[in-house]
Amino acid sequence: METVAFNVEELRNDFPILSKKFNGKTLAYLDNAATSQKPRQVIKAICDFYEGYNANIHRGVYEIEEKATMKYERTREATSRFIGAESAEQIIFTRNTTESINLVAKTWGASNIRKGDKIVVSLLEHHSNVVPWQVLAKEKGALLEYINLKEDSTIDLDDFKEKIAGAKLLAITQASNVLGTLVPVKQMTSIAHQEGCTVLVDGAQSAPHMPVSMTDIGCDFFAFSSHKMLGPTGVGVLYGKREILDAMPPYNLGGDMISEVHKWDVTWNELPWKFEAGTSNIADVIAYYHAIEYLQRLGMERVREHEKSLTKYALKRLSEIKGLRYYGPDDIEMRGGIISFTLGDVHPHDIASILSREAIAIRSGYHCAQPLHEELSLGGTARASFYIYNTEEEVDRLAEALNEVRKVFAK
Amino acid sequence: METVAFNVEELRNDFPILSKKFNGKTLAYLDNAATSQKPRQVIKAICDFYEGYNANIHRGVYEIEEKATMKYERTREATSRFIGAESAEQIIFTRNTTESINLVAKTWGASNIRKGDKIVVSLLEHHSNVVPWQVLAKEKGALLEYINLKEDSTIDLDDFKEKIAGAKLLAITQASNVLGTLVPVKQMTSIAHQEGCTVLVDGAQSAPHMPVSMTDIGCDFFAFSSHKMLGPTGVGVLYGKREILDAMPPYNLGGDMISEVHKWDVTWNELPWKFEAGTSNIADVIAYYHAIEYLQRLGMERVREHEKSLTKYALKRLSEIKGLRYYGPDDIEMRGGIISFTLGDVHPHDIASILSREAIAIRSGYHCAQPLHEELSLGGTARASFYIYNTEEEVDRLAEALNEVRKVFAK
Amino acid sequence: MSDEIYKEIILDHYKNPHNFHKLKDPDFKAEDTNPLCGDHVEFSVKLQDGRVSEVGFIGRGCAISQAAASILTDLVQGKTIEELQKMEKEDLLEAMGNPDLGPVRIKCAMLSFKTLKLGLYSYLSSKSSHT
Amino acid sequence: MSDEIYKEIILDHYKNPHNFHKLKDPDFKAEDTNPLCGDHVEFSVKLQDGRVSEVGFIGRGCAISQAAASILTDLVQGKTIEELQKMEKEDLLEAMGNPDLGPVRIKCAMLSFKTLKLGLYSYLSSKSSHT
Ligand SMILES: Cc1ncc(COP(=O)(O)O)c(C=O)c1O
Ligand SMILES: Cc1ncc(COP(=O)(O)O)c(C=O)c1O
Repeated sequence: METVAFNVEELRNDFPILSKKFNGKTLAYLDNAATSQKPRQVIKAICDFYEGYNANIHRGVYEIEEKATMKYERTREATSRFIGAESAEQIIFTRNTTESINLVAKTWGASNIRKGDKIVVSLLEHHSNVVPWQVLAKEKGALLEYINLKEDSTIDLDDFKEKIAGAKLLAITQASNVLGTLVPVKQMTSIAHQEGCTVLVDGAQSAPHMPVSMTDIGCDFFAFSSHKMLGPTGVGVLYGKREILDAMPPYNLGGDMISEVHKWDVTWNELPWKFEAGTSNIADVIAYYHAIEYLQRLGMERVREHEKSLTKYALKRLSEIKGLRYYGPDDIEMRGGIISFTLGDVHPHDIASILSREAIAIRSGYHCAQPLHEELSLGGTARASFYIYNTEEEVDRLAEALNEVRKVFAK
Repeated sequence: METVAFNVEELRNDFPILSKKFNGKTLAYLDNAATSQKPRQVIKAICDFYEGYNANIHRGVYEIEEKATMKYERTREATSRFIGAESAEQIIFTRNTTESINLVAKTWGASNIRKGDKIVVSLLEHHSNVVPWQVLAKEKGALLEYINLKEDSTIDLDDFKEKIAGAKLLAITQASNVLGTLVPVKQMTSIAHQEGCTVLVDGAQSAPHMPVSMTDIGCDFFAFSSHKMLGPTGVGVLYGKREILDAMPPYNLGGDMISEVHKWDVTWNELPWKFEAGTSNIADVIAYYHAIEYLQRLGMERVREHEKSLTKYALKRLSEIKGLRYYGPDDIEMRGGIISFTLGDVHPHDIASILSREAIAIRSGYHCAQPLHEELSLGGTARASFYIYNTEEEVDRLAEALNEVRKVFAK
Repeated sequence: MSDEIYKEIILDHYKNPHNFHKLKDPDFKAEDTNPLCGDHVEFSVKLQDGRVSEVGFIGRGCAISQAAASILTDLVQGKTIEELQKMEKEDLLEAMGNPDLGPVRIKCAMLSFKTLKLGLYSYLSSKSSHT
Repeated sequence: MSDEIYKEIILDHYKNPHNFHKLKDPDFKAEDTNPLCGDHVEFSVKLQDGRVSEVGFIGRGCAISQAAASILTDLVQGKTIEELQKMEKEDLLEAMGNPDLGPVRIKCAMLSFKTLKLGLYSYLSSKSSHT
């Protein structure tokens, strides 16, 4: 695939929402860890489908149905290439990262985790990569262990090595959605595999922002969401090693995921369809192709570079604000483009509400990572998170507005 | 809601795909039982979201996020009114009918079905309303029973009354996607309830085509898909009685469906969010509102009337074709706008392929109802199915093309 | 800076909350948390001759939730139990100057209202079952 | 009526399939079903001096699957085992007149091809393990 120049001002033109006015101001969208904005290429693909070849897939033999089937499967190929998977059959489309992880917990987990087994997660995990394991552990009488963090907000690898001994599953995020911390999942996977431990990597915050490669990381499962990487809502991805997926029982049961159904028994379809029951989110999977293509043309290395330099600038600007404290690694090599912070004792919701009047969108609360907030004794944080279309000028607006917030709430 | 005149020629203008040419011909889309086409109002709503207020919902406090949250929840209210539910909290958004049914099987089913219990389905069921119960029955050592059909393709109510005695669950479709048969689910629910039996109704083929009311039918669960009723792919609905939903454990676990998460335990969120884990298919749920509104403005009574008269005409036209045999009730009051047929010994796939060259889209195969085909000793059928935008002229084109098929394959 | 949410009255009450204390020997207490934001309020109420004679609250959280609690204590002071029962959400919002709260932030404002109402109901029902 | 799929050659083979019978004492047999359409084919093959000396098929299903099977029997007649091994999907499609099959219908055409190939491989591997 040919790459194009990484020109932020130019690529902003591809995002219709960024040229709209809110309260007379351009939107500074800094909530990309929650969901990203979408380029017109993606939006257009949805319209093109519904206006030109909307049909159900995989079963019919008329023209538009065949086109829809081909485009749907094309996204699978592209996704497979994007994450450096061995083959397209190992790409399963779900609704979101959460469903991808639950699919593993309810199928692989239910048939492989037994009483006394150890499941290891980290303190960085999003609820979606905690709760399924918490509940599975309770159901099975298994143990759940949390890998600690070091002072600098990175994974404590000594603690990891201790806890991984004899573990059955490591479920770990590649990038924290609160602290921005990047996790050395390749190194950890190789250590876990020496213990005979299966590894699931939550790529929700990594796949959109940096190059990832399944054959390089070597993990057994990898989960992420289209909506956080320029694609539509309603599409998630689960990658799995082929032997493991083959051995797994299916999740949802019904149309499309079966091969034959008789009154008293049924045979499952082949990979990947075994895991895709009922009518898929056809339009959005088809449109997701254009999100992947968009990112690939920019080049994931350059996406990472852009975010790195923006994050560096933002950390500098934010640290100039009185009473502001940000969390996560100081070392820019160890963090993604996510900055969580507090501002004196101003409640994060109040910060976000006031920023909203300035058309600056940030998030506030626990960011679905309550255990981490409890560990750090934080009531909640405000969070700014960046993507390809964000600029230093937007960071400046953020810093100015935060200074205003400080004034409004000065006692 | 104000209704508008039901003028087919006019409303066809709302469907962009119907004015496109395929092989130089207008598309005669007769595969509505698989998925429906979408009006521009629905397509536009998706674009408007992505171009104007795309944001993740339920957590943030900035302007576009609040707008997205309100519009998302507005669809829930509208869906609730559309099916005459008691309250909006009883509407759960899933991916499709299949997931709605699986959700019930894996949560309610897993905790309520025990060894020796009886689950009753009918021979009319789609795989999505068979396989989850087949597998649950095997897991639990429960019994699965099939209600027979009468000669006229309607449910054998005597057989039903026998089989329902002592049953724990009745899982039944309201309209067959093969024979078109309409099922008296209200009457059956009331009989099942006298037995203390829980009732799930598969509304995938009824909710799009006729008025349905939960308080009238009285069923405990009701499942259907947006994509079969003018709405986007990727959105399904599960309705449930409140006490039952309240008592059910959640399905997917993770973000949004929890109230509090600590290192070792978790509390679930309230209805309906308890069942909606991770980032929802926000854009499509928001757009689904416009599908419901479109249907309501036409009036579901009139949708049903239109399809009835078209089906009547089609049955007449098709019965004039030599060698053609159609299945399902002759009585138009007992059937929806779905006609499955065979044409001599021409294979249904060959029929569909040849019709495709004429820009006529029909389906062929088992239509995800293999047990029914086996019962009727059918290798497969061709199926034409109608919706609001279909016309007698399209039926004429179908009839003509079928006559041609007959000639091509004459031995 | 436009701040239709953060009206002067809200900022005033947030910075200097009224009745910010716990009563000794209250007739009833009521506390609740909004798990989404961690907002917390706890009310203590004394009654005399069927009227609120004294009311206090403690809590922590965002400006909206804490200002709402403070304003609510002023609002219920001296009210009869009947008047308390009849009190509507809108009464509190009006006392707050009808700030332009969205669907998410309104929950912050309503935390106090719901907590106090629930406390009252459970007090009344426990009393009626005792007599 | 345009019918780029249903070329004359396909309709001819469908209406009058060649080699439509089961061989007695074949060297190997192979059968398979496409569950999607219920298409079924069963091949029986006799070899002599490393060549296909006789081949037959029976089956039922759509015109594409049945014509493909018939055409395939003509195609392999007299071929060496090596030639059979080297045979590609495209060879069959070409013999069928390169009909414009979509992604779904192509499976109908390929059923025969896959079935015969699989039968050949399992025959060869069973032979090699016997010697
Ligand atoms: C009666 C019936 N039930 C269930 C389904 C499954 O619907 P979905 O594919 O949207 O899950 C269908 C769709 O064909 C159907 O016709
Ligand atoms: C690290 C991480 N994991 C999982 C998720 C859940 O993603 P989704 O809501 O798309 O299921 C998120 C989203 O916030 C995340 O940041």
